[in-house]
Amino acid sequence: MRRWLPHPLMAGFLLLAWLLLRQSLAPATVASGVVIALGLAWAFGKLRPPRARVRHYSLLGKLLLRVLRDIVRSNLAVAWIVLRRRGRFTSGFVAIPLELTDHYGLAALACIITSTPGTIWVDHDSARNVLLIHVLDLVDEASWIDTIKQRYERPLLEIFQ
Amino acid sequence: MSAHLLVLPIVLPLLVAALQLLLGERRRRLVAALSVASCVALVLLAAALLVGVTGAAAGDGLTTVYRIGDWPARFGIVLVADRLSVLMLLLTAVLALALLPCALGRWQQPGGPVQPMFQFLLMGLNGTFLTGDLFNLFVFFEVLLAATYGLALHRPGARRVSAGLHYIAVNLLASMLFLVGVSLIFGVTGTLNMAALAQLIPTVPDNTRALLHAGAAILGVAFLVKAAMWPLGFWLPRTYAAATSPVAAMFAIMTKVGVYVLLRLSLLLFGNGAGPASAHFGDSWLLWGGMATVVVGVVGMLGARDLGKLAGYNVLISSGTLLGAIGLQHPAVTAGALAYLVISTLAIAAFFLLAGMLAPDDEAEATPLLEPYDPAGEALYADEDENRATLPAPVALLGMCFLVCALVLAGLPPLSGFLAKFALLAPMLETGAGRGAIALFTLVVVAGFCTVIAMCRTGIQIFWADEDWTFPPIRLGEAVSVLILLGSCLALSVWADAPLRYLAATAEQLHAPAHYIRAVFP
Amino acid sequence: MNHLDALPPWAAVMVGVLVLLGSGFAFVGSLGLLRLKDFYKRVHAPTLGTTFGAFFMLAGSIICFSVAHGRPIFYEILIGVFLTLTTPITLMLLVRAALYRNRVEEAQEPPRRTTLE
Amino acid sequence: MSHGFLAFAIVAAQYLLLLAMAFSIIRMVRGPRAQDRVLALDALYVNAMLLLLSIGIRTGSELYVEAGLIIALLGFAGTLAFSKFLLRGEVIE
Amino acid sequence: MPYDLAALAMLCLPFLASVVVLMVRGRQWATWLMIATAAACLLLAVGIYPAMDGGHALRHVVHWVPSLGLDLVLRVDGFSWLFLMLICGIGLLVGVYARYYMPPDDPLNRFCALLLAFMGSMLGIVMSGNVIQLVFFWELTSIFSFLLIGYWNQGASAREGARMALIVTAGGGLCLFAGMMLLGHIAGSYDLDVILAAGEQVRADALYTPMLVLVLLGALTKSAQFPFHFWLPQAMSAPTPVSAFLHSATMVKAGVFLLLRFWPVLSGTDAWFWLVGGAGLLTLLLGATAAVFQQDLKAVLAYSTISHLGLITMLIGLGSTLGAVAAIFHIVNHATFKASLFMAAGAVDHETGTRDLRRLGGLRHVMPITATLAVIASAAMAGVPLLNGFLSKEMFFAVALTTHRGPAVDMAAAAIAVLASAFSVVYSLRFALGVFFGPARDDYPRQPHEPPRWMRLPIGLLALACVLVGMLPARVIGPPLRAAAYSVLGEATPAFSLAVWHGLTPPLLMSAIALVAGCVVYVVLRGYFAGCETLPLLGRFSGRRIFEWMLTLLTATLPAALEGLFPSRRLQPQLLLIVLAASLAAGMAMWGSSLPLSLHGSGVDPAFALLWLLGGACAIGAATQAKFHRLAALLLTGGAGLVSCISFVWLSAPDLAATQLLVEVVTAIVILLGLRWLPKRISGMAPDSRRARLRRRRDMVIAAGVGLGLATLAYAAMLHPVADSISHFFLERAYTEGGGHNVVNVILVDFRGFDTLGEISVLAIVALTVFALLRRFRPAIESVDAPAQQRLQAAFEASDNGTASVVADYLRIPGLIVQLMAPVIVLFGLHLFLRGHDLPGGGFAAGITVSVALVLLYMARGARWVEVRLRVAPLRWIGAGLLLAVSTGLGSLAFGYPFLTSHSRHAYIPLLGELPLATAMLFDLGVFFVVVGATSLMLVALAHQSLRRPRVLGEPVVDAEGDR
Amino acid sequence: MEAVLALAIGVLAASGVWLLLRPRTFQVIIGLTLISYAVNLFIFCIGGLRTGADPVLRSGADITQYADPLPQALVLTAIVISFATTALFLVVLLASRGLTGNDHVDGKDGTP
Repeated sequence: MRRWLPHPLMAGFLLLAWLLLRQSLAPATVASGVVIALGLAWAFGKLRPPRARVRHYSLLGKLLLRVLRDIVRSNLAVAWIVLRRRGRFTSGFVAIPLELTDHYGLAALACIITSTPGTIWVDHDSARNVLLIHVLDLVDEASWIDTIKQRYERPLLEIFQ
Repeated sequence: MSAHLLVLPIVLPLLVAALQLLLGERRRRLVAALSVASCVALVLLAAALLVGVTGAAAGDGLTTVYRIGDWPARFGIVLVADRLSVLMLLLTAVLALALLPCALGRWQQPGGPVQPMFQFLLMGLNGTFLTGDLFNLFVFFEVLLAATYGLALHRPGARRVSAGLHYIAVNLLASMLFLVGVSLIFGVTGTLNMAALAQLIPTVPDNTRALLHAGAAILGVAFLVKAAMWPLGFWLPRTYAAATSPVAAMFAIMTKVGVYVLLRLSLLLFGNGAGPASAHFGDSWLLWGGMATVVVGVVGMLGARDLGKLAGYNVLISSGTLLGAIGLQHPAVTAGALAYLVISTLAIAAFFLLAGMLAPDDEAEATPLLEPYDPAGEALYADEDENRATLPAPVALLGMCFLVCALVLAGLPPLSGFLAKFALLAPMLETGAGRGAIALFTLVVVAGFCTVIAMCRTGIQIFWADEDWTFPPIRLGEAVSVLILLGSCLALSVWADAPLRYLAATAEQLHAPAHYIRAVFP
Repeated sequence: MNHLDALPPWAAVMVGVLVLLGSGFAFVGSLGLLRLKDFYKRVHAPTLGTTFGAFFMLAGSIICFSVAHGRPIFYEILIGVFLTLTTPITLMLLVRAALYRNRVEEAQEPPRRTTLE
Repeated sequence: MSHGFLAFAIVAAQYLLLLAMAFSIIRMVRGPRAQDRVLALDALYVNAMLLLLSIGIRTGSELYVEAGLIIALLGFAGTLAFSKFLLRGEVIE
Repeated sequence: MPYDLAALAMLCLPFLASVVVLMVRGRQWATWLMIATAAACLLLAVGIYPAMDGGHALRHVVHWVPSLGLDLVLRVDGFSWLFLMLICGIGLLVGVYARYYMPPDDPLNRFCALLLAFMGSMLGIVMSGNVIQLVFFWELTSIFSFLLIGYWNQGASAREGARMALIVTAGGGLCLFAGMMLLGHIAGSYDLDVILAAGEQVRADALYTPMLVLVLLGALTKSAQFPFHFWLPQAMSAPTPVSAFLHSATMVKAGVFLLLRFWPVLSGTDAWFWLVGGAGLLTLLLGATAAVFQQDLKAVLAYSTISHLGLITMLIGLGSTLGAVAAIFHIVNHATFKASLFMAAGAVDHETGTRDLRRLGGLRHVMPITATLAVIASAAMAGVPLLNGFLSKEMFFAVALTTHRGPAVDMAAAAIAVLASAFSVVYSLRFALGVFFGPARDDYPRQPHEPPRWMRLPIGLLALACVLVGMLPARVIGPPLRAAAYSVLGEATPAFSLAVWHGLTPPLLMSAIALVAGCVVYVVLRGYFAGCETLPLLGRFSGRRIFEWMLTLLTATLPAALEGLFPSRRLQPQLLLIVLAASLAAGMAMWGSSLPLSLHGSGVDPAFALLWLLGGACAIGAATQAKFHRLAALLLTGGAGLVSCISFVWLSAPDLAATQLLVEVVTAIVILLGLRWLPKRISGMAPDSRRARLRRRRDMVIAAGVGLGLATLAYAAMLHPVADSISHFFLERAYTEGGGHNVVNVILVDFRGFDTLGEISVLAIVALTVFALLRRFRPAIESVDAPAQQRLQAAFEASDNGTASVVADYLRIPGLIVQLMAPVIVLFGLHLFLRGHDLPGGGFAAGITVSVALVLLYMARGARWVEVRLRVAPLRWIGAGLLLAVSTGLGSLAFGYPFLTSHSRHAYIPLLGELPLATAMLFDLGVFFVVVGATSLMLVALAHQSLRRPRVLGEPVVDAEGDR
Repeated sequence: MEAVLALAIGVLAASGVWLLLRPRTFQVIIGLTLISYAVNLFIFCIGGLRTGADPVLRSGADITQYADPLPQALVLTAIVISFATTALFLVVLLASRGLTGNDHVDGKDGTP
């Protein structure tokens, strides 16, 4: 199984993407999709990526919803900041110590943080496992640290480690 | 198979190049063998086509047309082989074959895939000569230009690279002009097929005829850049002088490509059949521009102090002469011009080779700072400099070759240069001896005289005066190449009649474009 | 615009609103890019475009085409996915680069790591 | 009526997006720092993609979404190269 | 018939012999071969004499290039026979002489070969019955004389003389060439007989004068007439046999031969009289006077030759038939005595080792025989009675007295004739007495004694000839002379008597005066002559000075001036010229015609206008930023590209949009990769001068003009779309025959697949070139080591140890994401490829996409990281792609269809259903391969430059395998 | 539309030409890129402009509805070729910079 399908997740995602791209479920499409997906997954394997092991898919969905909610909120917030005249607000860097070490987890965290407006992933020090982010509207650091750790890191930990 | 003969001169080199790429440089012998095979095959092909086109009575030989992809001529791309194209094919093939011994000798050193490049160049040349479609012409121009970039930059050194930079920049600009011109013509006539254009041009409505002419003019400039007409040809002498000798020798035909296209298009599109408004469009420009080119070339040649430059300016002179001759628009003169084209190409090629043999290639590669890079995955192109068998230069042989070259270039007897000059000049008097004709006549004679002066000085300098002139040891291949080229010149002067008849017929055919059109649209 | 006329009114209104919202957010984002004072602030602005802007616009076109062709078309979802995957990469590197350059210019000292301000 | 609104909405959206692009370009020209310019390019790409989508909706052929897809998928390559150049002084090490 | 063959043999033999001589070993064989050949030719010449009695002309045609009216016509009549005899006879003697004269250590192969070849070409001149053929051999003689003069090329004077001779005579030859073409044009044929028959017509023609001038230029340069006389003395640095043969007997006579040959056609006009006669007269005087003042033996002879040639020319120019006869006669006489004199001088030089008159004298004691012979010869030159010189000189006087152009001219001519011959007496005396008489001296460089017999023999024979002709002219020279005269003049041949004694006639008186005057002058002024170095008054080598001056003008001044005028080494002027030329051409083509540029056309969409406002801003921004903010310029260019791709979409061309986008991304990356190697530019680095500002303004104007022009053209073209474009055809057939919905793609891979084939080859070639250039790429020293950023970083990490490196970290997460994205991008590429035929996309787009995925990996993970994991062999990809594309095209040949004929059908495959299959897809696959290979080859090769290890000089190059 | 596009082409070409005449290699290459944009648009617009036309064949739509495909095909070829040549030019200018030590088009610095 592993031999033939080294990266099931990747293969699956590729197949899905293929079907979406081709916009059809004709047997020919599916067949070609399977072939291509397997081939590409194999090629991906040649790159020797770190192993991915996803534990709770349910949590994944919950996290996704949570992120979406945050995105909505921060979108409005940032939009407001941009639009209002002579707004006084301070922005700055926040350093957050992490437990999360799994690459995929970190990657997910990066995507989350960066794609929510108002926060940006700046740097991650693998040695000290400290994350550095930049916040647009920085009120107090502690709360931010807390938010990140509680809302995002915890579930990611559970999912990936 | 004979039906498909026409496409092979283009496809064969491409095929060979692809194979050579797949073989890589590890199998040098095989690669070289492939090159030789393809060149021989090209000569044979050209000969076969020659037989084909000379089948019918002189004047209008049979023009064979090949419809690529089996699409009707007006819409698809056609290849057309008439006497002129076949002539150019043959010239190219012979030149390539003659240069091969020298080139193989030189190209054994590493320096990237030169042999495929050479094949690509042949493909581009043949395509340019065969295609009957304006945009396809552009594509093949690009092919051969790209190949020349590659060859001109072979074994880069400071001089070569900066010359190449200029060459490329100029030609890129020219290509842009080419595109603009083609698209304008297409916009006005709605077709790209040359024969169809020839049919349509008389019927172009007057309100867009100006656009047509603008397009033609821009196109013309693009070609003139390639044909190195003054003042568009300053790039030429430096580039050619900088290139390694076999490459430069092959370049001897490059300017002729521009000349060929001008000849073809000016006679096909703007010949007598083009209606009152467009007939003989731009002839006088060709005539006087050509003369200016000759003047500049002559002066430059007189001033040139090294062999490469000397040869380069000779290229200028010959292409200027040809342009002027085309400008006269007279069948007999055209025939003479063709003769001159063939002879000068061969002679200049030989002269470039000689230059390479007489003056050592000072443009050795700059000492590398870094270790060479080889692509990951494949360790092609290892660097072993294998030294070919060289023989101490027999000065007498070199001297004789130089003398012969000089004679041919100056148009002095006994070799074919004299005949070519005669064939070119004598008809000029028959054209009713207009102002232009007389001027060109005089100019060509004077140019011959100045060539004598320049060659005489250089020859004396090298062979008599300079006691401690170091003749680098020459490779056998080089000698063979030169001898082949000069031998062909000699042969052309002994058995001159049949070729000249052929050329006369060719000129007739060119001046009667109706024939071409009929061939494409039966 | 015949194919748009083919849309049922509700769909038309919906698409219109979504399109307006999307473009609006993108607009605001770029405005922020223009107005905000220093780089670190500006970095945040375009995210609006990549999140909400893209989201609404894609939703709009999904609805539009699905209704128009009478079958569900999720084609555009891919765009969203790719966008969310790719924007972080560039932004991270960009901020990193900015940080580095600022550090270098302030004092010829290389960027200190986590301990900032 | 509703279709009139849709038509208007699309046109308005296009103007908004064009303005957005304009802002990004202004930022690109103004700088002041290289990173600002690169950021502006990124934004420009995103806005362009949205514009393409809007055109797609207007002309009703999802072919134009293709171009949008290309931007979404590959547009970042250029930006990545630029930022890497800023960071390391060369694109590939 | 045998006569024809003999003539042909006479022409071919020398050339063949010269080739053979080059082969044989050693001087013995060479010289013997030469002598034998000359003898054979002489015999042949004698043998064919009967062929032309009764004024017949032997004529033999060998077809060469009839299509140009250019055949090898051998034509021998009395006149040319005389020359044949001269050439072969003197050739033979010179050959014998040279064998002993030339230094023994010289293997004479080259010399003999050249001499023979020259002889052959000389025979060719006199025998040619076709004027172009005549020019042919004419130029050959110039070339061989060049090589012979330069035979001893160690000496600078030899080189100078050779060069001068070649340039003058060959230049004259080219003029003759032109003149002959004109003549042929006038007469309507290049055949000599036709031309000779067409005398009236030629003289009447409008082009007569230019033609005459050109022909005369040829003739006068060849036989060293004023003002071209200066090359002959220079040519004296040739070995003496050469001087004897070429520069006294034969080659210099070619000019006068030509004049006589065309005498019936060209003479008889005023132009002829004044030009030829004048040139002859001036030369006669100049040569004679100059000869008197020379100190070098050979120089004396050279100038005397000039003056005698002048005499002959003058005779021809006077235009009377008797003059012509006299000219012919004197040609023969002069050849005999001058050749012998040269050989004698050579003998003296050979024996004593000097040629300086002031150092010679009294040689008759040591070499009496030579002395006698030389004295006889010089007496002949002086025109002493009972020698041949006397006879022709008398004829000359007779002619001079009767030019029939008024008494004044007659008097002048007579006076000058006497004066000149007086001078000739003087220099003859100087030669004879100065060398052989007077006290014997023993201060010679070498101890002189009689030269070997074989060296004296030729001199003796020639002297004998002088005597014989002088004593019994009618018997010896009469018949051939008549024949020659007849063949030139035809019926007009005058009656002339060849007798020593005509009674007391004015000519006799004149020669008496000349003799006496000459002796007196010599006796009185000998000391003065011996004293002076150069010719007093009229500076000696005026002609030569002018020549040198013109040469320097041509070869140095002019080119320099041109170079200054057009700085051909700089790129900017060239590009400027091209741009200007294009705009000018377009402008002039459109001039006058009124393009109706009305403002109709589809209404302007303000949004589109706004879009292009942005595009324009980007373009201009890029233009302004490109010098100091390269990055900004690059970004702005990207912006402009983006805008143009949006407008492609706007104008419903999604294919273009996609391709443009992809290409843009790749281009940006490529240029960025290159940017690392360019030098840093800091704003205001070079404070620009006023000239620079002016230039910039000028360029701005030009650029604006070009833009405006192009805009106008585009607008006009858009307003007048052609009525019936061929596009309809494509739209109709795209699906039915091309088997695809996406017309553009079908055009690319099917209708115009040939273009695509060329296009991918361009891509392949460029990739190969880039690769070849980058393999041994040599960066500038200052940009070899890592960029500043990296150096700082590295230094820092080195400083505070313990912390993990930034380099390791900063790309970890982004790299991972990219790694995840890569397969997706490839997938997308495949999708683009597959849909290409029906919807936008296709092989090219797909290829670029895939290679972008690869490059992303490189950027995110670094080259080494990738290459350890993936083996990309771009060259193989390129080769395979090309092969695939071509073989797809060739496949159709197998079915008898033309190249690249596509075949498409919708095949039904069980449980997969209907599938569209077209051979064009295969072709497209080839495109895909090539694009992937080429693009990745370029990018990877560029990327690798910063990985190459600096090379320790001297260490041999090892394969870069070591890197991994 | 036509006027706008024509002006756009003009502006692109003008900036391109201006850069082409500059002495620095980098300026020249940017100029070439801009000019090629202009030329692509030029070729494209020669076929006449169509907004909102269907780029691919739909069954049963009449021919005149489509944009002229041939110029598009030509542009595609032109794009590819100009891409290739630009890359080549870049590498050559790098080589010349490496060998001559400066980035002047003539390889010798000084003339502005």
